[in-house]
Amino acid sequence: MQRVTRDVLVQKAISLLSAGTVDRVLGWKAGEFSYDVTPYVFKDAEALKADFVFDDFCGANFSKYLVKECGKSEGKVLVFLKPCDTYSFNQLLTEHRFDREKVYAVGIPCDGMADITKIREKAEGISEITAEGDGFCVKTLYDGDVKLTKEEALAERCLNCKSQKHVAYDELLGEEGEVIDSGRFTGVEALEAMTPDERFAFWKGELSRCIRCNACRDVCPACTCEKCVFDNPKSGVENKAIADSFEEKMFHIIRAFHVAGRCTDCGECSRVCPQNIPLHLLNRKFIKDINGFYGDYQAGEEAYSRAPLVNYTTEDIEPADAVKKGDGENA
Amino acid sequence: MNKKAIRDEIIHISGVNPKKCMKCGKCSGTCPSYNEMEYHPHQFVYMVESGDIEPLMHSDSLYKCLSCFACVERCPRGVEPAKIIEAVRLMTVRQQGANHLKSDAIPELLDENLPQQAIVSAMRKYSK
Amino acid sequence: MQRVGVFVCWCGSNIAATVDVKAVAEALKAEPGVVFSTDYQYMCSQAGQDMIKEAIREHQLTGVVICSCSPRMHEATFRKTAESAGINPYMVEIANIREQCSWVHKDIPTGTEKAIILGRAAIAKVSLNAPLTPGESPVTKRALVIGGGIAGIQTALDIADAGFPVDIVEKKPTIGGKMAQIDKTFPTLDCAACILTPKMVDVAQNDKIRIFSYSEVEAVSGFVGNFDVKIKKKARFVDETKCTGCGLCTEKCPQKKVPNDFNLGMDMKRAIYIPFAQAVPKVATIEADYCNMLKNGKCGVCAKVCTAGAIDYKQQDEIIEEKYGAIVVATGFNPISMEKFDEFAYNQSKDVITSLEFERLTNAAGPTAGKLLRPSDGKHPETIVFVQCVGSRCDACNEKGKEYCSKICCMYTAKHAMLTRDKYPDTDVYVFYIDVRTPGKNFDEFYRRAVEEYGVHYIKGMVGKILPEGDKLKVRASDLIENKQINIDADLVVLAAAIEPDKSARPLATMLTASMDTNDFFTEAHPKLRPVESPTAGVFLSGACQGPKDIPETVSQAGAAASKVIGLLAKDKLLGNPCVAGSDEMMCNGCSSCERVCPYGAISYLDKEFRMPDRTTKVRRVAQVNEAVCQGCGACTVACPSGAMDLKGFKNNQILAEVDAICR
Amino acid sequence: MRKISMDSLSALFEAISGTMPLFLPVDGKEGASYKKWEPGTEYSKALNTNKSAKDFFFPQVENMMAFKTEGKNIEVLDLKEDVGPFAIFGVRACDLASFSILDRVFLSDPVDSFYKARRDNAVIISVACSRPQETCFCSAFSIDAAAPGGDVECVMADGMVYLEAKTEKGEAFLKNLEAVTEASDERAAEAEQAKIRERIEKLPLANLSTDAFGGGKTMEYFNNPLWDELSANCLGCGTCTFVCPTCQCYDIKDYNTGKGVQRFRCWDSCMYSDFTKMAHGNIRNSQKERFRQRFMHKLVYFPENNEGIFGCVGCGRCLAKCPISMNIVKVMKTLGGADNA
Amino acid sequence: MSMNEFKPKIVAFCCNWCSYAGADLAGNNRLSYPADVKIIRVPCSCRVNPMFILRAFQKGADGVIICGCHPGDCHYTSGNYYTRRRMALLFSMLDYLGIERERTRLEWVSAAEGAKFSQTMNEFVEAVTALGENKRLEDLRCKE
Repeated sequence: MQRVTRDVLVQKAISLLSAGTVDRVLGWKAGEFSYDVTPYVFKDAEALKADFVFDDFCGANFSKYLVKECGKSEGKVLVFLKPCDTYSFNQLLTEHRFDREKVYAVGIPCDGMADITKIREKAEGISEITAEGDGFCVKTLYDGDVKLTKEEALAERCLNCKSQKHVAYDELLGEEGEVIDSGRFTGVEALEAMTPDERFAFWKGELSRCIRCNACRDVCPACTCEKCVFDNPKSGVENKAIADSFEEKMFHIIRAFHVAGRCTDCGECSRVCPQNIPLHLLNRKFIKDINGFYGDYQAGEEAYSRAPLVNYTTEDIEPADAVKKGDGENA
Repeated sequence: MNKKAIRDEIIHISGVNPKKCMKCGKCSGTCPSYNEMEYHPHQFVYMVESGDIEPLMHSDSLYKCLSCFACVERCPRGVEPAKIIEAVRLMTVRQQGANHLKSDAIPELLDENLPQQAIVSAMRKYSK
Repeated sequence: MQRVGVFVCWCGSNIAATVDVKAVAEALKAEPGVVFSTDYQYMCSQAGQDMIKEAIREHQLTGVVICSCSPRMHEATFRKTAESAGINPYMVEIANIREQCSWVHKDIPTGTEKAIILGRAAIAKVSLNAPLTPGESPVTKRALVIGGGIAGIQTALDIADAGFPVDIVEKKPTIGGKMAQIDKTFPTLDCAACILTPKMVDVAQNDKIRIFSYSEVEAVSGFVGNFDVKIKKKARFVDETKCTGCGLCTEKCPQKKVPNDFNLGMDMKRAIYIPFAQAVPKVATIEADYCNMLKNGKCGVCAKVCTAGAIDYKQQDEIIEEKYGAIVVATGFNPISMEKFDEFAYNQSKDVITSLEFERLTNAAGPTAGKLLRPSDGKHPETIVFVQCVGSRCDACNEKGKEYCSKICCMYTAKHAMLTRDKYPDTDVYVFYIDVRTPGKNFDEFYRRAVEEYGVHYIKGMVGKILPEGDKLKVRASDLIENKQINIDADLVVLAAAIEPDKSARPLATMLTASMDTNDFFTEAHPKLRPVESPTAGVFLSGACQGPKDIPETVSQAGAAASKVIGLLAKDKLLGNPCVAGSDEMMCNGCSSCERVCPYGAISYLDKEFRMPDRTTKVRRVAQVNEAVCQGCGACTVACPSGAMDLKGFKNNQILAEVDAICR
Repeated sequence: MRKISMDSLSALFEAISGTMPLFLPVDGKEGASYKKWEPGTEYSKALNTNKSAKDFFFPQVENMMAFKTEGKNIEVLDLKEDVGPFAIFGVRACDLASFSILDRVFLSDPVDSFYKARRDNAVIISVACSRPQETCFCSAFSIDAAAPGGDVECVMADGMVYLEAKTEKGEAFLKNLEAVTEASDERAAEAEQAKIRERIEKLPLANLSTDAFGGGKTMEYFNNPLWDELSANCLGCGTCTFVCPTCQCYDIKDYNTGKGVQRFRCWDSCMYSDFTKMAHGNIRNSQKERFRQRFMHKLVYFPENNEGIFGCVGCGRCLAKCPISMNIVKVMKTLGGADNA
Repeated sequence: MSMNEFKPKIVAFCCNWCSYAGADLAGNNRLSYPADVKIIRVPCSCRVNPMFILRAFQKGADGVIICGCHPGDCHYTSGNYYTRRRMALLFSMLDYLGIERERTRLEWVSAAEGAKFSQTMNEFVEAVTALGENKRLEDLRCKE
C-alpha cells in the first residue's frame, strides 16, 4: 500500500494543469487487470480522473520518457518520480539528455512495488490483487484467495531498495525518506564467492535464456543512445538475434560496460526481462567494483557529477589487483 | 666435480652473479682482513667467475673473512663478495674431512671476551 | 573495394633470414583486394621506392601495404612514396615483419607464418582506409627556453640570432647555471667565467631575448606551434626595472647568516644578495625566509640605502601568460646527494667534499678567494685523494647511486688533480679510478698529461672506507694492480659525485607530456636520428636534461636544438596529424562523456537542428572536435557509448578488421 | 480414445522417446519452456510456455548456408540438417492455431523448405486448457481451448489423461503407444471439455470482440488518430514479437567467421528501427508507424489476405510480457470503439 | 590436439609511443618471444575498446593483452589512466562471468623496456598456453 494515494496525485496534477504550470502529465494509466499499468501522457483533468492510477504496480521509471517527451511541446511536462526514479532523472540531466526547464518533477514516496512475475509464481489465474495490511490478497479464478506477504510479492529491487530519498524534484509530496544501507550487493558477493567454473555455469544458465528482445536496453534510462551500437551496422558488433552463445555474452557485457558508472541501479532491466534473467547482477557488479576500487559513487545522486569511467586518479588500482580484490573480500 | 660444476654450484649456493662485477675493488678497499688474506675479496669474485677455484678452496683466506659484510654493503654493483666467499667455504666444508676445524674443538677455543657476533660467524664458518 | 598492392621487403638478410619473403608475397597475393604482390631486397631504397611507384601507376593501386621494418622507421618514407605516385599518403599501411617478427623469431616456418598473418592484418586495415588530409594550424613565432644554464643560453642566442623572439625561464635569480660555478674547463683549462659571462651579457643585451629569472613554468597547454604557457615570476622583493645592481644593499643588510647556495653552503651571504658579480640580470633578490623585514617587519635597511627605490617588500608572485611555438627544455643537472654514502664520511667530515664544492674552493670568486684551503680548519691540504665513480655505475637495485656513467667525472677529476699539482706542487694527489674514460677530442692527452707531466698518482681501485681521525682522513683503498690494500692519511677527499637531472624536470615533463626514462632524463624522439627532439612535437631537448654531457657537447646540442626550433618557427603553418577524432552527429547523444576524457579540451558541444529519419526536425546537442587541438589519442572513442566518436586512421572497423585478420 | 493415469505420464513419455525425440514444457527460472524429455524430466503444469511453440518450426536463429573462402576462391556449403520425426507434447490450442497461421506464410509458394521439413516430421500432441488464465482470449478468435486438435488431442481430467487421435499420423502414433495406454470410453473427456468451455466464458476477456476488425477497413484504421497515443510510450523493444506465436518476420544475415561467411536467418521485429530497411532507407521511421504496422498486420492486413483469419491467437503472452503493459487487447479495445468498451 | 601442440592465438594491443616502441626495441635486441603474439598498433592504450577485446575472443583469440605507457608517462597525459579504470572493471567483470582471468592482461611497457616486453609476452603466452583453448568466450561459428 502506497502512502500517497492516487487521489492526491490526481489533484496535484489537475491543479498544476489548471494553473498552467504544465500542459501535460506523465503518469500511469489503468489497464485491463489490477496490475498492467501503462505509462501515459494525460492532457486533461477528465482523462486523469478516469484513468490515472497509482498503486503497487507503478514500477515503471518515467525518467527515460523525458528524453523524447521534452521536445514535444513548448510547455512543461509534469512527471511523478519515485525515489529511485530521481537518480535516473539526475543522471540523464548530467548527460544533457533532456531540458530541465521543460519538466516539473513531483517526488512521491514509494514503499516498494509489487512484481507480477513473482506473484504469478504463487497464484494462477489472477482476477484481482488488492493491498491488504502489509501484504497482498490475490483473488484467483480457481484457487480462491491467496495471501502474500510483502517479501513474497515485492520486486527484488524494492526489497533491496537503496534509497527512499528523492535526489531531484520541484515539489515533494509526503515525507522525505532516507538513503538505505541495503543488502543489494549480497547477490554479487554470493557469485564472487563461487569458483570460476560455478560462476561460468551460473551465467551460462542465465544468459542462454536471452532472446535478444532488447527490452532491458530499451527500458534502461542509461541506454538512451540515438542509435545503439548493437543496432548500428557500422559498429561492427550489430546483431539482431543471438546466433551463438558468444553473442548473448557480448551483448550483455558491452551493455553493462556502457552503462557502468552511469547505471543508477533502478532495476528496470530485470523487471522487464521476459526470460527472468537477473540482469541487475551485472550492473551491480560494476557498481560494487566502482565503489570498491574508486570510492563510493552513486550515479545520479548528484546531477553533473563526474562518472568514475570518465575520471581517474594517478593511484588507481591495477586491473590485475582489481580482479583479485573480489577473492580477498571473500577469502 | 669439474671446474664448471664447482663454479655453478658456488654461484647457486651464493645466489650471486659474479658477472655483475665491474672490477672496481671497493670490496677489497673496504676489507678489514685484507692484509691477512692471500686472496682478496675482489679476487674471490674474479677467480670464481673464471673458474679458478681450486687455489681459493685450499687457501687460508677462506677463514680470514670475518663475514662482516662491509664488502656486501659497499659494493656498488650488488655483487656481494662475502656471500661468494661463504659459498667457496661451504664447498670446502662439504668435502669429507676438509673441515678446517672440528666442532668439538670449538668450546675450548672460546674466549669470554669474544663478541657474540664473532662466535656466531665462527660457528657459521667452522661447524658445518 | 580497394586495389591493394603488397610489397615485401627483405631488408637484406634482416628479414629474409627468418622470413620466406617470396612465400609471404605469394600468400598475400591471394588475399581479397590484393591485385599486386612482390618482394624486394630493400624497399626503402631508391629502387625499391621506384618499384612501389611504378606498381601504383601500372596496377592503379588505391592502397599499399609494405611488409618491412617498424612503421616507426619508414612509415613516413613510404607515405611520401605513395604520395609522389599520386595516391593519398594515408593509404599506406606497414606490416612490421622485422622488429616484431624476423628479429624475435628463430625459424623460417614460424617467421613466415607470422609475417603472412601480420600482412593480412595490414591488408584488412588498408582496405578500410580512407584518404586523410592533415589540418593546418598557425605557428606562434616565439620560443621558450626552460633553464638558463649554458644549454639554455646557447639555444636562446642561436634562436634569437635567426630573428625569432625567445624567452628564458630560469628558476634562480641569475642565468649561468652550473657553468658559472665552475673554475676552469677541460681540456683547454680556459676560465669558465671568461667564456660564459660574455654570452650572458649577449643574452641580456639581445633585444629578441627576454629573461624571466627567479621564475618557474607553472602550466603548459596547447600543442606544437601553439603552446600556452603560464610562468610564475616569484617575488624577489626588488623591482627589476629600478635596481641598478649597485650592490649597496647587499653590503648593508644586517642579516649575515644566510647559507650561500652559490658556494654550495660553504660560506654565508646576506638576506639580500646578488649571487655573483657577473649575474644577469644583475638585480638583487631578498631571501624571504631570512629577511627580518619580511619575517617580522623589523628592519628595512635595504630600502633605506637603495637610492633607486627598488626595494618592494609587498611584491607578490606574478603569473605571466605567453604563447609559444616551440619549447626547449634545458633544465640541466645536479650532483646526487652524498648523504647516504656513509663509508666516505661526507656527513662526518667537512674535509670530504664533492667535486663541485672543490670547484668553488679553487675559484677566485669562491669562499676562499681561490686558495685551496681545507673547509674544516682553513689549512693547506698536503695530501688530496680524489675518488671517482661515486654513485655512478651502480647496480639497478642500489638505492644510493645511479646505474649510468656520469660521463664528465673522469675529465674534471683529471683537471682538478692537474690544477692542484700545478698550483701546489708540494701536494700529493691520488686519484682512485675504476676505469678512466676519455673519449673526446684531446681528452686522453689531457689525462696523460696529468699523469706524466703533473705526477698525479692514478690508482686502479676503489676507496672502501674513509675514517676521520684527528685532522686526518684515513683513506683505505685497494690497489688492484699491485694487489694490495692501501692506507693513505689524506687532508682532503674529493668525491666525484654522480650527476642526476634537476628535480624540476619530472613535474615539467608531466606538464609537457614529454616522456622520461627511469632516471628522469628526458627521452629523445629517436636515440640516434632525433637526439634533440622530445617525442612530443614542438618540445626540444638541450643539455644535460637529456643525459650527462660536458660543456662542448651541451653547446653543440644546444645549437642543434636551436636549429630545430628555427626550422619550426620558420614555417607559417603546420600540417597537423590527420588521425584525429570525429563524431558522427546523427549518432551523438551529446552526453559529454567524450569531453570529460579529452586531455586537450578539443571537444565542445553545439545545439544543432537535425532532420530526423521520420521527417521531423529536432534540435540536438552534439559534440564537435577541434581538429587542430585533437592529438588523436582515442580516449573519447571508448568513452562514447553510442560509438558516434571514431578516430581517423584508427577507426573502430579498421581495428576490428585487424583483430579479425589476426584471429582467423 | 486411449487413456493413461496422470501418475504414469512418465511411462508415456518414455514410450514416445523410444521412437522419436519428445519435447514438452518444463519449468525453469523463466517460467515454462519446451525441453527435450529425458528420464526424470517433469512435465510443467504451467498453462503455457514462456516462448511459444513456433520455435519448433521457425527457430529464432537458423543457419541456411555457408560460403567457405580460401584466398579468392569461394565454396558454397549447404547447411540444411536432416530432420527426423519428433513429437511435441503439451501444445495448447492457441499455439496450435498459430501453426496454421504460420503455414499460410511458410508453406504457400514459394515453400520454405526448412520450415516444411520440420512441420512434416512433427507429431503434435495438444493439451486442453483446464485452467485458462485471465490473460487468455483465444475465444475471440474462435479457438476452442477445450478441443485444441493437433495429431493427438489430450484432455486431462480427474487424474487421467485422455488421448484422442485427430489425424492419421496421430492414429499411428497412438497405436504405437498401446502398450502404455488403455482403451477408454470415447466420450470420457466431454464432461471436462464442457467445464473448460464454461470457465472460458467467465474469463475477464471473454467478451473481447473482433467484429470491428478484419479485411476491408484498411484505410479507416490506418488513419485512425488514436495510434498516436497508443504508441506514444512504446519502447520499441521486440518482446511482444519474440514471444508471439504468430509473428513470423525474419531477417537474413551474413556472418563473417574469418574463414568464410555463414548465412543465417533470425527473427526480426517490426518494432525495430531498421526493420524493412532498404537501400533508400526505411519506410517506417517513427515508432508510431512501426507500432501500427504490428497491429494492423494482425488485425487488418492478415485477415484481408487470408479469408478473414486474424493474425492473433489470443495466447496472452504479450499481455504478460510487455514492459509497459501495452498490448493487442488494449489496442482492440481502444480502436474497436463501442464494440469492445 | 594435445596440450603440447596447442599454440594459443594472442592479440596484443600496443600503444604507439611506448609499448609498440618497446616491442621494436625487443626486436632490435633480438629478445625473442613466441610468434603466437600478434601486435596491433593503437595510438594510445585508451583507444582499446572493450569491444575489440571481446571481438578477439569471439574470433578465436585465446588471450588478449594491452600494453601502454607507464602511469604518468602517457604521451597524451592521461590516456592510460582511463585504460586502467576501464580494464580493471572489464577484467573484473569477465572474471565474474567465470572467464579465466589469465586470458586478459594490462601491462605498462615503456619504449625503453624491450626486455620487459619480451618477458611479459613470454609469461603471458605461457599462462595462456597452460589454460588451453578459449572455450568460455568462443563463437563456435569461427572455429574450424
